[in-house]
Amino acid sequence: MIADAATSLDAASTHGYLLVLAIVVPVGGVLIATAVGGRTAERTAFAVIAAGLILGFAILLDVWMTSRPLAYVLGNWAAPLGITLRADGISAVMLVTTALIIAATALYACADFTIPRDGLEARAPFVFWVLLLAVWAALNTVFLSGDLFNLYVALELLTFAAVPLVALSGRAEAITAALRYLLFALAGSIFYLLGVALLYGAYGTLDIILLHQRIRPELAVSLAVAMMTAGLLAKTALFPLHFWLPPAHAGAPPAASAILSALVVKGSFFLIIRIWFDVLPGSRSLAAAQVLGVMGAAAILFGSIVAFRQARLKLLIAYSTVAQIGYLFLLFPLVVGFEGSPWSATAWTGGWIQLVSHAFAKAAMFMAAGLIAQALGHDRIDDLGGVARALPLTVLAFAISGISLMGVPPSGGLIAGAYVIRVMTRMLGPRLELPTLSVKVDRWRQSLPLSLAICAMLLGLLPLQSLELLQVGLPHFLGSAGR
Amino acid sequence: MTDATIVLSSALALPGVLLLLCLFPSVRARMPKFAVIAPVPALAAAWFAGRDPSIVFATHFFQGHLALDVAGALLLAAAAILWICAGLYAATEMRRSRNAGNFSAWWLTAMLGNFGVVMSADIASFYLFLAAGTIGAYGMIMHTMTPDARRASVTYIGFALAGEASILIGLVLLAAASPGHSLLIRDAVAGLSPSPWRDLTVAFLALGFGLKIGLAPLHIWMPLAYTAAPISAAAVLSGAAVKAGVIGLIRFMPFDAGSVNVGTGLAMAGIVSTFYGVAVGITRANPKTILACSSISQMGVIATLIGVGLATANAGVAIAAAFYGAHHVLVKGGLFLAAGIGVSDRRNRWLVFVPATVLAFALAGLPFTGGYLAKEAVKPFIGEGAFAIFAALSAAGTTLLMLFFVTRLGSASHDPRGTPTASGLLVPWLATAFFAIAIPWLSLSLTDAIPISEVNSIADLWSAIWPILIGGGLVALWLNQKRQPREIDVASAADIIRRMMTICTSTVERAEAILRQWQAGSISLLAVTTVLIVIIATGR
Amino acid sequence: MMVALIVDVGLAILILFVAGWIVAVRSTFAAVIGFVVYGLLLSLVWVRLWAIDIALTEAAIGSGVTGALLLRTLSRLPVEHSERSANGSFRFIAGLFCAFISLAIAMVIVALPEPAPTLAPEASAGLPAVGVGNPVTAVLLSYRAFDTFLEKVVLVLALVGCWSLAADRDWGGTPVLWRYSDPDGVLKFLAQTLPPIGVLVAIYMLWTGADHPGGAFQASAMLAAMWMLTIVAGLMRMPRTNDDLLRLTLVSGASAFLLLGFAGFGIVGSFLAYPPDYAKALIVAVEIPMTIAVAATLVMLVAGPPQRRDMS
Amino acid sequence: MTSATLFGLCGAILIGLGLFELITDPHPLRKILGFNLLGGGVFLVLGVVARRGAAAGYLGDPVPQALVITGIVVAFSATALAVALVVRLSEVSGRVSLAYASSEQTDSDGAEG
Amino acid sequence: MTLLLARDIFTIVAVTFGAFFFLAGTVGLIRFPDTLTRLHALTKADNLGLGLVALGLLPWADGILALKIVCVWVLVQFSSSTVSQLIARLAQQERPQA
Repeated sequence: MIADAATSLDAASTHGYLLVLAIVVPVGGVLIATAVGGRTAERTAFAVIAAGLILGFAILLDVWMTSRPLAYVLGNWAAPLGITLRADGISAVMLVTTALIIAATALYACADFTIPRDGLEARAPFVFWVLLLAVWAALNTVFLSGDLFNLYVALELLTFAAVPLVALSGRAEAITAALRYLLFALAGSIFYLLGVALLYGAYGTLDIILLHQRIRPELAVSLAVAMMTAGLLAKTALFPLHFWLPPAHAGAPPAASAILSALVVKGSFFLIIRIWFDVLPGSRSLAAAQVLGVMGAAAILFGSIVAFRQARLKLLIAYSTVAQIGYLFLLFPLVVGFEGSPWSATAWTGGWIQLVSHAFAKAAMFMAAGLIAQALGHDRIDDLGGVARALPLTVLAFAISGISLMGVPPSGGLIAGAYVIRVMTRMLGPRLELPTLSVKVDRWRQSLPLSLAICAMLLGLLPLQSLELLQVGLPHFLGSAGR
Repeated sequence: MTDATIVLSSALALPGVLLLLCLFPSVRARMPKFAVIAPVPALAAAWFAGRDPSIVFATHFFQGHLALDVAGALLLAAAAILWICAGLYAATEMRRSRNAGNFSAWWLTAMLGNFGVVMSADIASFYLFLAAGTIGAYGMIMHTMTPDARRASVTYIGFALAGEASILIGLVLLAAASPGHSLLIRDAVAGLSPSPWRDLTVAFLALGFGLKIGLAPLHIWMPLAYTAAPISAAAVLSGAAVKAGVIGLIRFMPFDAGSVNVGTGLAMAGIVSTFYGVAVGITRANPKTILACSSISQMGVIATLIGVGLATANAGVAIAAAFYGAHHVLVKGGLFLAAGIGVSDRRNRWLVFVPATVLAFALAGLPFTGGYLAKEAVKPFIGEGAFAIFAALSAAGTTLLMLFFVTRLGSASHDPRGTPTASGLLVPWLATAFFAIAIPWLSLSLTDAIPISEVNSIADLWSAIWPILIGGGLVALWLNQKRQPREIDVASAADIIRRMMTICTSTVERAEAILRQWQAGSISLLAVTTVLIVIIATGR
Repeated sequence: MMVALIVDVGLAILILFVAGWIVAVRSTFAAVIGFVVYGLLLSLVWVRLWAIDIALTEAAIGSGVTGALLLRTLSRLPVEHSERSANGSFRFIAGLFCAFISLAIAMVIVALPEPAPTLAPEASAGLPAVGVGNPVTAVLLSYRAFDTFLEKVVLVLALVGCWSLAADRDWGGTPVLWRYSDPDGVLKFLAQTLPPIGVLVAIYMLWTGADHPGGAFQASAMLAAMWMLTIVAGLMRMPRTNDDLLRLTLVSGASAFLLLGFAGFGIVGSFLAYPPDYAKALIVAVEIPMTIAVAATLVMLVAGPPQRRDMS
Repeated sequence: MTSATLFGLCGAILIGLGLFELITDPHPLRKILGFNLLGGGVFLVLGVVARRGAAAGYLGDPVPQALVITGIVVAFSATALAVALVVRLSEVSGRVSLAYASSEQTDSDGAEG
Repeated sequence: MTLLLARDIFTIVAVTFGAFFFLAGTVGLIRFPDTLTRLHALTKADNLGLGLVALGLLPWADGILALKIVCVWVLVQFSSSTVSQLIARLAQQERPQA
């Protein structure tokens, strides 16, 4: 962003209004769906999704073509007084990723959450569709906003949208999980808000670019960054702050789990990246980055082993999320450690590819697990024998996404993939008689997770050096290789 | 796209395509037959490369490179032939199995990994194929789902994970030191010498690959796995798949720069396991177990060879090791097939006995067999001075072990009602035996890259024969004293591993049970916050 | 000045005492009462910090509505709960960490830069363009209107989340506030007398908020209180949660913002920008539905998820 | 020592107290109270920042003041949602506790909060 | 002059008495045995205490402000009387023998 701070501060870019629309359209969807309810909720959702996909790709294209960040000054009140929306490379990528996954999830979910034709509004569908749009609006705000307090509101929006999704099933465990999630997330966001307050107290602005220009290494900044990072870590569920995640993600309906695991945790992670690489000046604390890296490594080891030992498929996937979150944080020591060298650019790109690929793969896994559970009436891993014959496409989707989780070389390889292998051997395992299917799962529904999984796989094969897009509008902390 | 590109990528493409076809149950059922032809392109590739050692194919396989040098071509050719023959054998063997389809899915995965490892020229794809090979092997070992098979597969995967981890660390260090972060193995290894972590890198890699080839004391998984796996699987695993470790050592050890410490260590481990294999083998009853122990011993020889080369910075050992390994591929694979057929069928017992005996002697280096050439090839490196004794003793030990194996082969199956052996089993075995003898000569005539002194003076012959005679004498003595060889106790060894694994996983789980509580989670939030505050505040 | 400082010290000590009491006291009911007191004292602090708007908001929402909500909850929870409180060593360690964090924050606060950075000049410079006299209102509804807009959405979401906890069969039913039936209608009398005055006060707050302390939140809190009073007294019925009018009311605040934003697109050429000459009119025009919407949301949030039993 | 700084320190202590309550008290409702204490402290810090920023004829910087108002409303929404969860939990499971009852994710200590 | 002095004295006296009633009310709230008597003490504090304080402040306030002060007092009267009614009935339901 610093590269052209001046321009993005003064005037909005020509297509800046796209950013507003990207946030406002889902919000409008939420309002309409809430106001009218009934079948309208579902219809609104799909209308919004169509529009949102177009917007996302439009923004991506603009950033790619101009290779300059988009900016929009809300209400003509420029920072520091007003709020500026900005889209740099990573925001654009995240926007598109989110749009795609939300769309796939919606298609997947309309079998579970369709509202009966008699139009009488039911609880679960109404809540799901409204909150799906709300999650989207919140995420887009997180990706686009350039103002720290506005980001706080966006975070809370995200939390309030995610927590009811966790509790949607209404079972006691789900509600307990949701309550834990809410309380912990609230603590996290209050930490973040404290950091915001201190930064404003020290520099009198909340705008990311202005902060980057004014900020100096001093006690206030250290404390603020520490509090914000810690709070966001709690929301991202990095080991050892992950305790709320597995029950919450495993207890939700599959469509909701896909959103939560693939996207929601990424929101707070994105914010950590913003703070570390956009707000902080060049001299980042390598020691702190290494601490994050160590926690990440611990998360990989821990999450993988616990996942390997799980008895239920959804819990296994949830724990693999814990492990995968660990991978994301390896980015910090690598990028900061190699700062200025080509390696840091590679690490940066690799980290983002890993993030996006994991988003697709994890969504696919939860969808596949949901189909399997729906078909078999259970998701006990030991009794999955022969399901490969019953639901070939679904199992294929699970396999591919599993490979793309473990196989993005040189990631943890078998260490991370042991649990995938275990599940696959069960699924392909010997079973003379076909498992009795309680529900018939039609083919196009199976193809949704498959397509997501294939996206994840292809992402894993992208060459690491070739993506300048991911570095559009970043401060020059990366090495020359990628630029 | 050059024809080289086509050949090399088709060598991987065909198994890959067949593997994808396995997704369709109808095709999967018939896959064992199709799987036979899967290695043919690989054989062609090896032929092309072997004919003119100067050319090196290179192609873009996604982001990876493929290449084939002479060493690779030797191993690839031998492996491909073994995969074909064993594939034929498997087609017959699996006729009775209820899920042959799954077996051949694993089979193809392992094959893909095996070929890929030999041909991949960059770190990323090498690691990918290594993992694929391990997964495939895991599946094949587990295939019968008997308790022993499960235990063996668990043990195998446990060790494999450890090996993978060590290799991965090594590879990451290697890539980090690589100039201009090129992922080509050649550049990375060449650029390793200035790196501060050179010995560390090499040590990690050597440890990992040493585990893959079952060096003592990292060998525990080997007898279990090969004993539990189906015959055809055991044949390809012990013959071809295990060579992934060999090729790894050949490719990744910096012979030009050399590394005295690691080299010495590797050689020591090699010597130990050379004799350990024999010592354990002659106490076992099950022919398959004996063969597995012989594999430990043979891999020990190769490890010694490479260790010496690494210690003395002698790049020549690479090709020698490949040659020795290529011979071992076919011999060991063939002997496993023989062990599978057994001599129960009186009519064609000699069809098993005689070739098996020949192969046994070949492994010990009997003149005019391929084994003789193999021994000759390694002689320049571990043939002089103190190593001469080692070579002789190892040959004697091999003889002892292999003759013992042949006797077990006879005694193992003295059931009066001998069922006639299906020709579907017999033909592959005979073919393998033939190639085992022929391939070394063939390859020698094809390429002059293999440094073998063209001498068959009496002295040389004698130096090759007397250890065999000693070995024969020893086996006579050994068989005279009537002590009952033990069945291998899979349980004991496997349970040690399993207990180790369960201990560590269950500790992790206990930790998780604590961390899952609100108290622990929230206190760790406070702790993380405090740590971050302190570090960032002091670090600035 | 000295006297003022002494008063402040006393106030600070009092607040800390109440807070400590909330933490220490055994009965949850007592803690909730303590929290209401805490809120009131906090609004005094806001007065001392010359933030009258915040003081009003804190007293109305932070203390008043939250207190009502918590008391309501207590009456719904089972009185006895077998909770073994956390063990001593854990409390000790946690206490140490908390103390450390407080200490760090205190150090930073003492070391905050002098002169303090401020946006007050910019804010006052912008006032003429906004047309209101109260800078806080200007920030809320013009400079940082986007925050306020999103925060309206947050309220709606909180309500949806709260409703989502109803049982499936209760969906679309009616939430239940207290119902108090009194024979000689004292409460009814109050509920008939007070609301007109309350609504008047609310309107006054809303109008004066443009130029003096006060504004939408305070007004909506007042409205909410009045509405609850009438409902509790049985003068009005709680609306059904699937009632169209209610739904429209709930989203009207955020929707008004949205429309205004697009109007800004059209007229001034920027989202959420006001045409300079009749900016104040627009702001008040947005505040009216916003106030009503927030009031309705507050009542609904206090009332909790819909139910179908009772139906008095 | 100005009164602004004084209340700032007061806010710092309130943050500590609220955090302590939020973490140590097993009863969910008390945790919610703790969260509100904590929030009050943070808002106080923000208010102190505002007060110190008095300029241009105003007795405080209006921007942080507006932030506090927004924050108070958000905190109230959070409280309402959390409280609704607690009530629902007690209706469904008859317990008011953060410990899991189900066999799947049972915490090793039953009544842990 | 004397008028001003008289106003000061009046205010001081009234506010002081108001404060005294508040004090007394609080003491009663703490010391009295049962709900009803406590209620009695409390209402005294509200009515007289607040009333006197408001009365004492009136002379200092000009028109609209004075009106506001009176409004405050009246509203408090309304609510406190109602609330004390309700509490009293509650107390009676709990202890019918009282």
